[in-house]
Amino acid sequence: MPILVDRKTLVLVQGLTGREGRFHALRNRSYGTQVVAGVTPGKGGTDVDGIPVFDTVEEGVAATRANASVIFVPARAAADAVLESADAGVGLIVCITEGIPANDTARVRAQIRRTGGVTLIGPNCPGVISPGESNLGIIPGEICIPGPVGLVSRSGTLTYQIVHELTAAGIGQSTCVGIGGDPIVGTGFIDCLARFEADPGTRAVVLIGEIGGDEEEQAAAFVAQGMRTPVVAYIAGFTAPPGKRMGHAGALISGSKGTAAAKADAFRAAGVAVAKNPSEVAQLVARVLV
Amino acid sequence: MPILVDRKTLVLVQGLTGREGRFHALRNRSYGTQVVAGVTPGKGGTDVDGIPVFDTVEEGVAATRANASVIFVPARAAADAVLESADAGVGLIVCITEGIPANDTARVRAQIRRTGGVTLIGPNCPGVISPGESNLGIIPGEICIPGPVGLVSRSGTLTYQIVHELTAAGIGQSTCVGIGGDPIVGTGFIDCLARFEADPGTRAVVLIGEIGGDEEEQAAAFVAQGMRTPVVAYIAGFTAPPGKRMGHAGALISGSKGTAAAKADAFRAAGVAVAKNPSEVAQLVARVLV
Amino acid sequence: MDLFEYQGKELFSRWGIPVPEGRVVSTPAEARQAAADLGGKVALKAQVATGGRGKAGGVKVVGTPDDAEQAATAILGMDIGGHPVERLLVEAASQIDAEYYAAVTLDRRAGTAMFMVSSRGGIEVESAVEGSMATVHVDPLLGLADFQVRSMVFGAGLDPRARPDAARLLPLLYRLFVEADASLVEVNPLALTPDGLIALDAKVSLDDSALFRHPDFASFKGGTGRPDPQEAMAAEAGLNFVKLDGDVGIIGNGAGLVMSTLDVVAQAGGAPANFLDVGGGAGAESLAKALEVVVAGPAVRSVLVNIFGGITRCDLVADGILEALGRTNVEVPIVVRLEGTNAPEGREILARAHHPRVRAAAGMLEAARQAVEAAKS
Amino acid sequence: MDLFEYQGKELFSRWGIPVPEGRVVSTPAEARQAAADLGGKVALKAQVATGGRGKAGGVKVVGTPDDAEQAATAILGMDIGGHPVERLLVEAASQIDAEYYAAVTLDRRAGTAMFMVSSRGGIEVESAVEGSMATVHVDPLLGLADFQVRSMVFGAGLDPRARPDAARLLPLLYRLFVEADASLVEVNPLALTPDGLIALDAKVSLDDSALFRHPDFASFKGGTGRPDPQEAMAAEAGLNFVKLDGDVGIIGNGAGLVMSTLDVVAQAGGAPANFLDVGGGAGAESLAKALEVVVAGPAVRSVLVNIFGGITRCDLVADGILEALGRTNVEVPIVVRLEGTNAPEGREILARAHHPRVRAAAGMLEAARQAVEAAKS
Repeated sequence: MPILVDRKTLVLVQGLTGREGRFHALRNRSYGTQVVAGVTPGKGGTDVDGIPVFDTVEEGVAATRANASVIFVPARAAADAVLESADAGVGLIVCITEGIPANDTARVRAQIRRTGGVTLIGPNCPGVISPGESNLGIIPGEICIPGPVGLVSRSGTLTYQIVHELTAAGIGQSTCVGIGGDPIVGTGFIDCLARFEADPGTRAVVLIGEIGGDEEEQAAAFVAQGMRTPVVAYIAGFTAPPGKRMGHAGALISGSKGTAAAKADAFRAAGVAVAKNPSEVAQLVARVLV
Repeated sequence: MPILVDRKTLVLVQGLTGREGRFHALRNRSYGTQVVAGVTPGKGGTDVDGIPVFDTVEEGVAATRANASVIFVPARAAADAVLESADAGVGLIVCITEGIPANDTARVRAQIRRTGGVTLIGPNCPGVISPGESNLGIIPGEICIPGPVGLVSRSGTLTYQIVHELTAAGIGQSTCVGIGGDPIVGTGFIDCLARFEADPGTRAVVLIGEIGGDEEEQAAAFVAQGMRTPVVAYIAGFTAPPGKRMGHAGALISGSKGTAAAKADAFRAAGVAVAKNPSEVAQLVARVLV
Repeated sequence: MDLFEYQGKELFSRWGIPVPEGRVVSTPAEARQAAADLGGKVALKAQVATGGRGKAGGVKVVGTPDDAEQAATAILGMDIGGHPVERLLVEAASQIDAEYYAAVTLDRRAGTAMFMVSSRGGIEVESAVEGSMATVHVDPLLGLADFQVRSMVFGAGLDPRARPDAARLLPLLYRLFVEADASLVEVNPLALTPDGLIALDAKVSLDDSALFRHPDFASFKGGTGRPDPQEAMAAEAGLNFVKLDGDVGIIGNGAGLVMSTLDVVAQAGGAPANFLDVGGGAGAESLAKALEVVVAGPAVRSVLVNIFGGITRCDLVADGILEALGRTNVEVPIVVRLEGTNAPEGREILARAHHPRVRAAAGMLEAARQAVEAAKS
Repeated sequence: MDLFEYQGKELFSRWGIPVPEGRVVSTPAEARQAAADLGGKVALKAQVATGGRGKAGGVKVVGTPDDAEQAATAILGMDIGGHPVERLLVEAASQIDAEYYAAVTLDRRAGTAMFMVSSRGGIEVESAVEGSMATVHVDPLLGLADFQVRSMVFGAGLDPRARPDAARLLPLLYRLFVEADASLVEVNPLALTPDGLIALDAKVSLDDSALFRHPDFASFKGGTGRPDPQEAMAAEAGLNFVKLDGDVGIIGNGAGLVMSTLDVVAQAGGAPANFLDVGGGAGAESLAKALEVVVAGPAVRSVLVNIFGGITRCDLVADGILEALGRTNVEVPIVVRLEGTNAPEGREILARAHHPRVRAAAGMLEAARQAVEAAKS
């Protein structure tokens, strides 16, 4: 059983008529995702390969009952796009857009928490895929197979690498969630761990962390507090120097805070197996699945 | 049984060292109210007739476990004072201050609704009294006697007039709530009606309205939707001309909206007895109490 | 505080909302000059703090400075709904392709600002209210979101040519509403012209409670040249005063009680001459001033003082009444009803004074009856 | 983007936060003149984008222009933590009665700004972190409330003389944080002087993602005179590049994958020469540029290209590698590992090219091993 998205999820794509939006929306649809609507202000009434386009999310939701949205609009409009979907009653919002100012994300997050009933994944994330069911975002569907392993990650291609190795080892995935690489994201590790814990179809969880912040340390504490589903962790950035931003806005060691070593130690202390490299993840997962 | 406040309510007074704050806080205490703390920034460590003064509400609550606050600070600082009490976990905030800009009240109201768990009475209100139990604000305690009638009003002295006549007729009050005369208030008629409806000690409710807005019409609709406790209404302002603000910031007939006649009609249509003048209120209440 | 159109447009300009070029004039000669300055074809609009000036003939569009002078002569001094026209706004006329409506107001029920846009502005707006009005409530903490602006622009069906301007201007109207602490910002019509959207009219009401943080708005007060002398007296004394057209002067403490007092006077067959609230905790001096303000009304034939003492002490009220009587020549009877804090003391003070104009009354209804009777005798 | 002290103070001034009068100089003669202009007694402070300048001797307080010149001679050109000192900030010295600490930063866990104030600033702040620090989280929708300012002022136990200034300045720091889209605004020390509170130091980091709405901040870039040539090349090509001190050049797509690649290279006994993320959907030209940037590192002895194709197509990556090799003289071996979208095609392209420098590898670990081995040989 997947979390967050499944074959019944009805998806609206914000920025459908843009280059990226169009490309990925059609890929997602080819995967089997029910992409029912697109939104581009001023292009209402047109369509993208049969997907109807609306001027506002409100109209799109009214016409198609979309209950999830994927956001591909440019960074300066993305925070507003999230608010628009939330206001229109969309329950799951996946914001792929990278480069949103942290202040904007902070405001959006505060607003969403205030109104409730909305899950925001991202921003600056690859999206969510429940293999064989639905794919929202840019994760390549062909590297995934359905199965019992949940995966949650702050990274993109590193996730693909690890999923690829799981699949190569014959280990399928229930759902893979890219929570995003920004300092502030809508949904964190713990929320995903809790969802996987509650999902009877998920028998193990892979958590992929990186330097910066203390989200991994918090996740380790959550696991230690009584999570029963086994967790395997991998942390990237042991070699990263302090004070340098490593690509992701959130991947930054500040002083002595946010190091990969500290995160790995926290997981080990919580009884979580920590893989030495991406390839080892599949081996450790195979072990806990036995 | 009273609503909102009773003899166990622990009261903190914001602006205790000011002229008004001191005067009314001491009057409230004389009435029997547990006035446990005052707050005036910069006067922490002093006291007002034995009531300890703190620099911040946070400190006052930590030291005294106050669970209600009464605000007497000047208009330009009052919105912040409400936020301060809400942030410090005070569950009931009675804001007496008049003349707070509507924008400020709107922001405060939005913030309070967002965090939840806080009841704001006012602003621009005379306060709340549960006769024989506790008095928070400026309603003269000596005109009240305990009894089975709840009272809710947008007005101050008009309320005293009507309470006076109820008392003179031997009809006591469970709680009298002045919700305030501003266009935006923290707690409206309906919320108070619902609390009185749920209170086994309240056998009838007096509602005192006035021109402006449609709060009375909404209250009438609420009564019509199945409120069982009998309600007697009185509306002031039949003689008020349109477009003129009658003292209260909220007492304004805009075009043909907000007239006393429309409000009285709405109550009559909801089966609520409407008193012709303040003196008739007590007579109508006596009738429904039989 | 309700602003005149020209004052509202001054704010519009300050907040970057385009308005026609214009001049405020108070004589036909100035109107001619203004028309000449503005290129001849102009609109002349009576500046009155009331609606319906169009129907009353207070708006004229003319083609030449001569015609402007003539039209100004006709409009200046006109009475529109009881308001004498003392000023005109002379504005360059615009070529109008479409008339829209936009307004931000306070929705008391929601406790937030409400923004309304319609593609049917001008005189059609009344019928549009029920139909084509696109409405959003603005969260006071989040502010007006871009998607809400789009929701109104698309929802109201504005001409696509108007969209970019609307997306820029609607947020400015909201900013004006919030930053100037307005209770109403209304533009009707918001005109689509070849140069884009422009606010042809402006209706702005300011929140009196917020004036303390807008000292620059003080200049908006007294926009008319001749304030009512009674209102000026009341304002100076800090009293809440509204002039009415009856003959029974009313003084009370607390807005609700005073409104109720007006009502019972009307029910007793009288006509209130005013609303006057001395406020909470009024002392002798406030009462004395209040009495002076009320008896300054030429139509006043009796006065009713209705006080329910809470913070207000009835003994001080009595002192104030006697003080006013001592320094002002009061010709009309004053019916005084005192209840609440120190009421017995107050009644005693008045009784001892044996003043020929002062009559005590027990209860509001009795007081109203006496005051009405006195006014009629 | 981390600003130099003098740039941070430029922002402080713009937002109304008081700073000492000062001049930025780059020669001892300028330092002498600045000291003379500022009244003789001045502080000279090395402008370097790193901490610890005080311990390193990069800050001097002198009493005369002569001494200023001499001190400037000593500090200019000094190396502080690998950063050469090219500029000094010369500031009028202040009489300091107390040193406080104030900072606004982003609390990732709370998802909001966090404001910290301590009455123990200056060098004492490290020990204060655990103790006397007053902290509030600022709701991004509500903003910094007055009561939160009071909570910090009273909570940190600032001198009563400092309270009025603190109540005025702390909100300005928060406004700067939000309005300039900072990720850090730190003042240490915030000094209490006879003239009130004044920011003696300024540490400001700006959110790179928000620079699009601050075109005026472009002048802050390139604050140092000599940027690293490799970093300049990468920046021009829009590549995410961080220079490290090893000899194995790294190219990958996606920040996490590149970090992981650095780690496996280190585990294999190598030392990465850089972090370089070509980003999502990189084409041949990006890859070619990336390769040129990496081989420009003088210490580089091998390069590892690790691509997991998603949006990125491995055939284009292969094309890009060959293109770079065609136009640049590459002396070091390049180990290429391609997986994901069009990986077979990409491998085929490289195999057919038979380029002497290019070696294919299967899997990340194997690729890392080969690259490390190549660097060592």
